[in-house]
Parts: sequence; C-alpha cells; structure tokens
Amino acid sequence: MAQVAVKHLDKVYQGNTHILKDLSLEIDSGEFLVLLGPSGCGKSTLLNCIAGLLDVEGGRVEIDGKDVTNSDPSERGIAMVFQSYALYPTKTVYGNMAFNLRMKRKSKEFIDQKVKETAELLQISELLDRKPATLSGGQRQRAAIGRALVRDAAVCLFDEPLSNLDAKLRTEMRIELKKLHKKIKSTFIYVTHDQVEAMTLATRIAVMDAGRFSQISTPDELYERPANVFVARFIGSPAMNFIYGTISFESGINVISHDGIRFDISSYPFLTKPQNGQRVILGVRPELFHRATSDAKSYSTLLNIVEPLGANVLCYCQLGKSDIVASLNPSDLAGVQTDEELKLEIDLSKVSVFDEASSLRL
Amino acid sequence: MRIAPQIQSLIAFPNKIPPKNPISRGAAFVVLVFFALLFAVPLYVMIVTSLKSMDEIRLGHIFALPVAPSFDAWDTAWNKAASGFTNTGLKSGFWNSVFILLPSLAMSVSISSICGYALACWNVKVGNLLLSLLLVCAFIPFPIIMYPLIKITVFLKIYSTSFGVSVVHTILALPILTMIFKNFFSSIPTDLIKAARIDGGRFLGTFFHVVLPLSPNIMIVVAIMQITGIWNDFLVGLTFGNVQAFPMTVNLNNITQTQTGVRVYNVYMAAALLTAIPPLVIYFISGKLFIRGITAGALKG
Amino acid sequence: MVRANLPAQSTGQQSFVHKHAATLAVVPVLLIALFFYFGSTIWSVVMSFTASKIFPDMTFVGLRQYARLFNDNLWYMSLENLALFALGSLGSLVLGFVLSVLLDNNSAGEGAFRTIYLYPMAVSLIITGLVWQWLFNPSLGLQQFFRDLGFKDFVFNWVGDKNKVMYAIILASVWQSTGFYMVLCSAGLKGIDTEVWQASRIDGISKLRMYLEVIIPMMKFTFITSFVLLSIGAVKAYDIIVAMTNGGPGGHSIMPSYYIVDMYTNRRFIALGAAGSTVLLLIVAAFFVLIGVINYALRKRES
Amino acid sequence: MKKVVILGTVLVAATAVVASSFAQQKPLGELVVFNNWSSDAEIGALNVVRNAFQAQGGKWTDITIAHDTGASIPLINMLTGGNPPDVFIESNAGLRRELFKQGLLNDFTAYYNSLKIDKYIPPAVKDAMTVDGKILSAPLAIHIVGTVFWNVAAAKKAGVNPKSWKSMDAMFGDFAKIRKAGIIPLAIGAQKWQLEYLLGSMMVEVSGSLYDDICGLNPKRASIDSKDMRQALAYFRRIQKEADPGSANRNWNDTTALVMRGDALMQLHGDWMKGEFLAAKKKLGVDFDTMLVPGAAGVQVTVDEETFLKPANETKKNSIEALFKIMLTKSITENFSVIKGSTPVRLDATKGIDKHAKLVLAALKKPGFGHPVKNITMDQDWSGAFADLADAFWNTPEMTADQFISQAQGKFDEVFKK
Repeated sequence: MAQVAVKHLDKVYQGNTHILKDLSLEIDSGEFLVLLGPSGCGKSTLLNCIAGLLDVEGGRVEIDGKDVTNSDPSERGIAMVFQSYALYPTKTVYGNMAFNLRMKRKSKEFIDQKVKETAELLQISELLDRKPATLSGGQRQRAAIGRALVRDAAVCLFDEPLSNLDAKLRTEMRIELKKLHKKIKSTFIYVTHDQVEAMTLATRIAVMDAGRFSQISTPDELYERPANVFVARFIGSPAMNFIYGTISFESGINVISHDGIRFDISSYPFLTKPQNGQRVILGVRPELFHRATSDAKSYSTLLNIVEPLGANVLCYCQLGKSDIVASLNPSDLAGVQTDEELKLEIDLSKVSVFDEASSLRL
Repeated sequence: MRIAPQIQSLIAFPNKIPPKNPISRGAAFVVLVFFALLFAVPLYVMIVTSLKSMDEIRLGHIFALPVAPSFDAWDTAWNKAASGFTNTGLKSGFWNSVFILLPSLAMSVSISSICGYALACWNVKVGNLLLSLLLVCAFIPFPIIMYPLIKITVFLKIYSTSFGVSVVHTILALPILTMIFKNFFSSIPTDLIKAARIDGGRFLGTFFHVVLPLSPNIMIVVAIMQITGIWNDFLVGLTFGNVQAFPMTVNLNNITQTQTGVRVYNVYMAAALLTAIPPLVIYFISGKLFIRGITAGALKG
Repeated sequence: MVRANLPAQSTGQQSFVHKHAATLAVVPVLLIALFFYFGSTIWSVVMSFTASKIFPDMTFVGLRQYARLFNDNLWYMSLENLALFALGSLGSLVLGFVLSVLLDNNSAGEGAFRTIYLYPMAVSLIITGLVWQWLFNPSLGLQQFFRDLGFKDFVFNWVGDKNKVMYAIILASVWQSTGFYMVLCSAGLKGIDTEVWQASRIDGISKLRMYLEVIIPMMKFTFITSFVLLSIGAVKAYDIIVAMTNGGPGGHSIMPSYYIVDMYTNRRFIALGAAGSTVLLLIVAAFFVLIGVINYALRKRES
Repeated sequence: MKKVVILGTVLVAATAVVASSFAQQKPLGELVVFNNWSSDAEIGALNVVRNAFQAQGGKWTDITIAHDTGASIPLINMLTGGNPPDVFIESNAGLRRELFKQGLLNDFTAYYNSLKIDKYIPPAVKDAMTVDGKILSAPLAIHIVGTVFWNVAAAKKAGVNPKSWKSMDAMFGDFAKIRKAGIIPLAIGAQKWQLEYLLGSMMVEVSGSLYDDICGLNPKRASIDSKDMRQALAYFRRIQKEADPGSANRNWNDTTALVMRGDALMQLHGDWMKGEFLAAKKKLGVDFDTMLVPGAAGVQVTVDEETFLKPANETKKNSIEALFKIMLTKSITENFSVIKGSTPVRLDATKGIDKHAKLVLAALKKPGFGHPVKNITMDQDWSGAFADLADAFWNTPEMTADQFISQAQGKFDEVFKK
C-alpha cells in the first residue's frame, strides 16, 4: 500500500504570492488524512499539487517511494473526487466510471465487471444508465466516488466532496465514507474546511494556515492538545474560550487574568517552563466548565444568554471582563435565570496554555 | 458553484414571460406579419422572375405570378450561362464553392476550436498575449492585408487554387473563431478538465471526450456562420481564385455583369437562386439550432 | 473556484508533444496572427510610403501618397459614405431589437417569423445587391409596379439618384442582416432573469417603461457587440457595392474598401491602395479604442 | 482506363502531327489563353482564332475572367507568381512595358517584319502593338469609340436625318424636334467608364491633338487649360443636360435596348453596340444606321490585343508565332470581325464586312484620324484620375469647366510629380 510524501513543497502563484511554503508531510498507507483549514489556506492547492494538476516551484511529491513530481496526473496511481463532482454531463454514470479504464485500454469485460462491482459497493447499480443531470445531489456524489474507486487507485483524493450536500445527507455520506475507507483500505487524502468532518473521518488531521501546517496529529490530540492558538480556535464548536493573563509563580503556578482572576494551573503539563510574569493565553474548552458544587473553587459569572441544544446547553456568560461560553448539562442550570449569577468551576487539568507572543502551546 | 449557462441550457430552456392583454398582442402580431411580408418580398420576386419569360418580365409586373412558368432560365443559368468558351453555366462554380468550403470549414473550425480550448482550459504561457493579438487581428480591415496575402499565396504556390482560397478563408476566420471558442470553453467547469486529466485524458483526449460533447451549440453556430460566410464570399474568391477556382458567387457576378444584349433578368434570378440554395437549405434545416445556439449564449462576450 | 491553472507543460517522463500539447495547439494561430496579420499590415504600411504602382517598388516618397489620398474627393466621399453606412446599418440593430421584443411577446407562429426574418442572412451580398438592384430598376421594378397601380409620379429610382443611392445600399444591407441582430437581441432578452419581469408586474410598471428603463440598459453589452459587428461590416462593405452600383453614380456610393480594392486592381496603384488601407486601419483603431474604453468603463461600473 | 487515356493521347498527337503537316512544318503545342471576354459575339469571334490554331495542331486551353471583376489582379499574379498563361488579353502599354522589363514577354518585332504585312496594318493598330519600338502583342479586333447608331424608324418618326448633321451644334439643334415626337434624343448610359469614353469622344471631336496631348503616351499639362478642352467640356455638359433621368448607372446594353425599341433615337458610344443590334436581329442600314460623331476631327481606336509570354521552349515559340500569324491573317480577321461586329485589323480585309466596318477602315486610312484609345496609351494613374473627374463633372451639374481644369491640373501634378 502506498505512502504519500510531500517534501519541502513550494507553490507560487503569479510570480510572487506564496501559496505553499516549504511543506513536508508523510502519509502512511491506509491512512485517512484530512487537510483542514479555512478557505484560502492552500489546502486545495496542496491536494492539486499531489494530484499533479498544478506544477510546483520547489520540492517533490513521492507516491509509493517514487518521485512523481513531474508525472502526469494519470500516471500517479491516484483517484480524485471533486467538490463539484465534475461528472461528465454527456456521459452516463456508467460512462463516467468507465472513462478512465477505457483510457487505459482495458478490456470491455474487465471494465464491465469493475464498474458493476464498484456500483454495487456504492449501491448505485440502478443508476448506471442515467445521465448526471437526472441524478440527485447524493446520487451524483456516489457516482463521483464510484468514478474514483473503480480504478483501484492506491491513493484517493477528495476535494471538499460533501460541501454541496445538505446537512442530513452530509452526515450520512460521512459515515459511508468512513465505512468505505475501512473496507477498501486505500490511502485517503481529504480536503475540508469543516472541522466536524475532519474530526469524525480522519485518522490524522493536518491543519493548515496560510500555506503552512499548523499541526499534524490525530483528532484527539488536536482537540485536547492544540499546538497553537490558531488550531485551538479552529477546532471545536463552540470555539475554545480564551482568557488573557500573566503567569504567576505565587503559591504554585497560576494564571492571573488581566482583570485579576486567578486560575491555578499547577497540574498543567508544561512543554516548556514558563516564566514568572510571562504573558499567556489560557484556553478553556466550553465543556470544561461545570456548575460549581462548592464555593471554594468556584468562579462567579453573569449568565447572559442560554442556548439549549438538547443534550447540553450553551451558556454565554461574563467571567470578569471576558465573555465565555460554557457547555453544561441541562440539569446544571436548575434554578438559575438569565442575568443572574452562575457559579462555575473549571477542570483546570485539561486547559491549554499558550504564549501570547508566539501563540504556541506552553 | 456556478454551472455555465450554456451547459445548463442543455438541460433546460429559459421560460417565457406569460402573455398579457390581447390588444397589444394583436398589434404585435400585425407588425410581425408586416415585416415578414417585407422580408419575404425579395425572395418571392426572385422566384417568380426566374420562372417568367423575358417578354413577360418587360411588362413590369414584378409581383405577378408567371403566366407560363418555365424552368428554362434555370437550365440556362446552371448549364449554359456564364463566361468561357464552354459556357458551363454555374455548375463549375458550384463545385469550386464546395471544394473551397469543405477544407476551409474543416481547417478553420478545428484549428480555432483547439486553440480556443487550449487558451480557455489550459494555462498557456503566451495565452494572454495571443488573446490581445487576436482581438487586434479581428479588427484589421481585410483590404490592408489583401495585397500582401496575395503575394504570400503566390509564393506558397497556392494562389489561384481552390485550396489557396480555403487557406485564406481559414486565416481570415481564425481570430474571431478562436475568441468565440475561447469564450465558450471558459464556461466549462475547471473540475471537469481536472477530472479528465486524472482519468488519463491527455490534451486531445480530453478535448474529444469531454469538451466536444459539451459543445454542440457552439459548433452548430460556428459551422453555420462559416458555411454561409464562405459560400457567400465574393471578394476572397475573386482575388485568390481564378477560373478554375472561382466560387459560385464570382460566376454569378460574371453572369450578371457581363451578359450582353437585353439583360436577362430571369436567368440572373435563377442564377442567384441557384447560388443561394445551398446556404438556404442548410439554414432551413439547421436555422432553429442556430437560433437556439445563439440564444443559449454561444456568442457571448 | 480557481480558474484553470493547469500546467501547460511539465518536465519529466512524458513525450515532448504530450508535455507541450496546449502550447503547440496555440502556435499555428500565433504564427498566423504574427505573420499573416501583423506582417501583412506592416508590409502595407511600408508600401504606402513608396511609389509602387503595378509592382512593389521600394522608392520611398514619404507622405506623398497620403497627400494624394486626401486631395481626392472620392476618398472623402468614401469616408462620408462609410459613416453614413455605419449609421444606417444601425437600422438592422434597431429593427432587429424591435422584432425580437415583439417575438418575445408573441408566441403565435414564432418559429415561422424567425425563419422569415433570418433567411436573408443565408443569402450572399452579391445576390442581395442583385435582387435589390432589380427591385430598384426604374422601368421594371417597384417604381413601375406602383405606377401601374395608378401612382403616375411615383419615383423609386434610388440606385440612379446620387443623393439616394447610399440609402438603397443601406436598405439592402439592412434587409440582409436584420435577422442576425434579431437573434442576438433575442439571446440578450432570454438572458434577462424572469424575476425582473415578475418584479415589474408586482410594481405595476408598464412593459414599455420596462423596456426603456430596465431592459435596454441591461442589454448594453449585446448592443456593444452588435455595434462592433456592424462597424466591421461597414468597413468591409464591398460585395454589395459591386453588385448594386460599382460606386456610381458619380462615385456617390463608393466606400473605402471599394476604393482600396479598386486601387489595387483596376488602377494598379499599390501605394495608394496601401495608403488608403493604412488610413482605414487608423480609423478602425481609433474607433475600437473608443469602444474598448466605453466597454471597460461600463464593465467596471458593473462590478 | 489508363489504356484509353494513352490511346487518346496518341490519337490527339497523331491528329496534331497530320494537321500540322498540312499547315506548317513546325509542330505546335498547348497554349493557355487568359481571356476576359464572355459575350456570345466575343466568344464566337475568338473561336475563329481558336479553330484556326487547333486546325494547325495546336492545343488551346482557356482561363476566363470576365470584365470589370478585378481581372488584372489574377493576371498579374499569375504572371509574376508562377502558373502564368501563355497568351493573355492585355492592351495596356504601361503594363506591357513593365512586364517586358521583367523579361516576361516575347518580342515579335523580327517575326512581324518577316511577315511583310506592314502596309496593310492601320497606323493606329501598329501604334497600339508597339511599346518602346518593340512589337509585343497581336491585334484581334478594332473598335472605334465615337460612333453614333440610330434607329431609322425613330428618325423617320421624329422627322430628322442624322446624316445631315455636320456638327454637334446641328445635332443639338434638332433635339427639341425629336423630343416633341416623344423620343429621347440621345440615350446615355451614365456609368463611369462610359462617361470616360464619352468625354474622350468629345475631345477627339474637337481636336485630335488635344486627345493625344491629354490621353497619349506623353501628356502635356498645358493642353488641359485650352480652348479645345473647354469646347469638349461644353459638349459633354450639353449632353449631360440632355440626358434622360434614367441614365444614371445604366448599362450600355440597356441603353442600346432603348434605341432598338425606339424609345430613344440614338446612342453615342463604342461601335460594339452593333453586336447588340445584330443579336436582336436588326439590320444595319435598314433598322438602324451608323455614322461617326458629327463633325468629328478623329476617333478613339480600341485595339483588343493578345500579349504573349516569353516561350519556354521551341514548341511554345512555334505555337505563339503561329497564333500571332493567324491573328494577322486576312481571312481570319475578316471572319473574326464579322462575328464580333468589330472592324478587321487589316486595311485590305474587306471581304464580307459591313457598311460600318467599311466606314471605319476608310476613316482609319486618313492620316492622324485614328488615335489609340486612352486605355492603351494613357498612364493608368492619370487615366483613373481623369476618369474620376469626368464622372464627377457629369454628376455635379454646378461644376464649371474652370473647376474641372484646375482640378485636372492638380491631378496631373500629383501623378507626374517626380
């Protein structure tokens, strides 16, 4: 199985705009790697470079240990699913799926068998004779995936394949994709700006920001231990709360927020030793807040708005001068009205601490 | 994601506005009929005149139906009239026109469509430069390049051959056709081209398998424009052909400009109709497609 | 969506032709543009400064041919006629637009109407000229027809009247090209969102007002395209002159193309023909720079 | 198939050998003939020459481009660019001079002298054949411009006798009378080239030397502003004022038809009009009659000439010389003229020719009466400019002779500026 490697890749547009800057990434065979980032960060460009649809100005792309930097897309042993599906409107689903194999001059029988097999796998056998224009969005999506899978490519590239579907279909297709990956065990490289998709699908996520990787790690790691403020802010919904303050070594290690609230982070596993008085950002995920059971460790907040989501409830509160959002158990809110005080405690062992200057995790 | 209107139109045709009050509709209809009659008059006059005898024509009733319709004038125009000892009529010109039309149609459409496709769907280094050059070329008046072109075709030994006339037609058509094709192909989603590349379609493979099947409208529009344009051309055929390669229009002009004695208007009209028949037939067969093609945006921009 | 940025070439294992296919595809057109168009244009411009008559002759005489040209009343007449013809042939656009609007509002027999309006486009200008010359024939054509009907003083001999001969030519060419502009306008009308019409009905705006104040402005790019095509047609006008008048009477229907071709052929005076075509090129260039600026300004305001 | 072709070739070759052995010892080959004639009379006449040539074993291949459709461009480019015809109709001395300078044309001077026919050739014809002292072409036919054909019945109806007119003024004097009879006195086809000939006729009417001074090989600027020129312009203007409203842009043959039908009394034009009368089965001297322009001091002579490319080999040389000789043969030029309605190119060719051709031959015998028409002699640039002016003068009734003269002087300076 394939291993995809990108080494010191540079992509420059129109002479001077750097889209990709010295990117390196290794993808193991069978991985489901998601390239995640806001629009314009270069993730689609990177995917196109891996596919060979774009020339690169520096660095190399290897697939299966072979340098394919200058190879034609069709010679790289890859398949690709596009955001717009890019189904050939004049060909039937069958024709779309068979096109690549025909170009490779495979026998009719082989093509027929392959297409039917793949169609069965994707449950689109009954759609094979139809033109793309007559299909629904989900069906087109399947056909597009079918076109990619039919060729047994070791590497499948997905360019935001679900973003044109409605919310419900997107969830369904997400699960199907995951199942599919499990079944065929190809290497998937998947571009999305939707962090939920990334979290649910990926075995590993590469978060990109302005043409660089911010962090490459498993979804859990990314969520629990974001490497910088960008990743911390980007991953998770609602987003992580940030409280600006300074480190104080007075009685353990504390963060003193600018409005004087003290957070004891003595149990925090520092990567680098902080200094007294260092300006930091304290990152607290909304679910780390709980209704205070005792006054001792509690923080007093003012409850502004409540957003019940069913399983949990989002509370927009004011902690000192910071606006925070806490995700609480509905039962935790018993007896509290908006515009009243809500006492919260924080699971400070799981917070993140970033250096304000470099925005890197401490 | 914006789907090109041209491609959309393969699927659906824009709906019409619902009709309104009958009075203005009636008035519109009357005006339309009036202009239709006006437009039809010359064709009608040509047909009836070609079927009359000269004696009848001299009576001056141009709208009257022929008393004794006769195809003699047609026979004369096709077989006997025109210049030269053999008096071969229009028929030699007909074949010249065919031999001029076919190669130039094939050359101009193939070269310009592939070039337009390269400019629209591929990142060609000199692409923008070429596009501005073509824009300028499209506006260069023919007379300014006529004389040098004659010299060039003479030098290339294709002057006064039907192939030479075809080449000149091709050259004259390339700038505008390339721009038309470029504009059209630009509306094809990039992803389709990318998908084709991943599927192993190379430059031409992608063109034939993916791009061409999406382009029946533009192809029909361009083909009709070229067929009628080349068939009806006079000046290029006159300056670059000779009697072996004169298109039908030049023969027609020879007949009408040089016949002596009483001007035989019936023969002229028959000759004119004979010359007009091929493009008219093509137009009557495919005019609907032409209208639909343009309406679907084949000639935008 | 990033617009087509596929590499035209890449290096490596592929064959040269495959790698450079897209570039190779544009090379013929590029060469033709450079060699045939620009080369020829330069040749003509150079010739206009020489004394060439029957054969090219490299004796340079400065601006003498231009002085000749602008001392020639016929050349002025041809320029006047060019302007008149260009203005007059706007008639095809106006009529084409009116017909397309009427057709848009009238579905009865739409196909038949379109067919009738468009068929002259399939007819060559030589034939157009011939048939209109015939209709204008004073003793056998329309004039005689109306006189026979009892209008004894009816005069319709435009081809023989130096003050009206251009109108005869314009009439014939409008007849020939109106259908095409009708189709272009129909395309423009179809491109207008139907919601605009629905909105106008809710706002209670009359159709006429809509056309004048909303639809026509919305179709300005269709009009500009048409205008450009009409101008090219005016600059090219040759066939119809040959077929109808050969420039007569008294040069009152001469047009620049005819003047130039006549210099090249019958007068065998290459340098003067080249000077004429150079001036024509400059006129066209000035005109299209103007159109280009207007177009650019409109599009900029649009976006 | 191939066998048939070979057999056919052998047969043709054999016939050619046999035929040529009768007529001439030297074998003849193929000649490609570029020709811009297309009317029945023209083609019929040319066939006389063709048949004679073929009877001698030559092969004749046509390239035909009709008049007035830019014929010279194809011709010049065929000559300079390869694939040229061996023989082509071209009367313009300037073009022949240029082509000869480029080494493209055959010089017939010696051959012509060897034929010893000089005394039979009218001076105007020999002038037309000669460029810079060399004979470069062979004449086919003569037409004169400045002849009047009239409808005999119409003259009778109007009560006039055209032959009695001794001057233009006498002619104009009868116009009122003719009009009274409901007849257009003088039918004119006011197209540019016809007007050009008409003004030429008026110039030669006034003075032969005026015509040569303006339209000859060596034009003189001083003659533009002369009493004679003003007189010619006055006649020209008078005719314009007398022209019927339908004359503008009218074809010459439509104009002839007016005379044939008796709608008009007469036409003043080139004598190729005769062919039109004959084609309509009218009889010369019965239905229509002919004379020179009243009081004419001379006539313009058009000579249709074939020019020959320098031969590439002996066979071609023999062929073009044979053709050259055929054209100047008495019986051929007689037959040719009868069919075309033109005048023979030899003074002794009188057999079967009609009253009008006799009139012309008699006139051409008079020294200094025939003048090669401006198409042959006049610098083309000057000729074109002069024609533009004639056209403008006709079509601008308010234009005076003074304006014409000063503009012509301006054009003259432009054209001949060194």
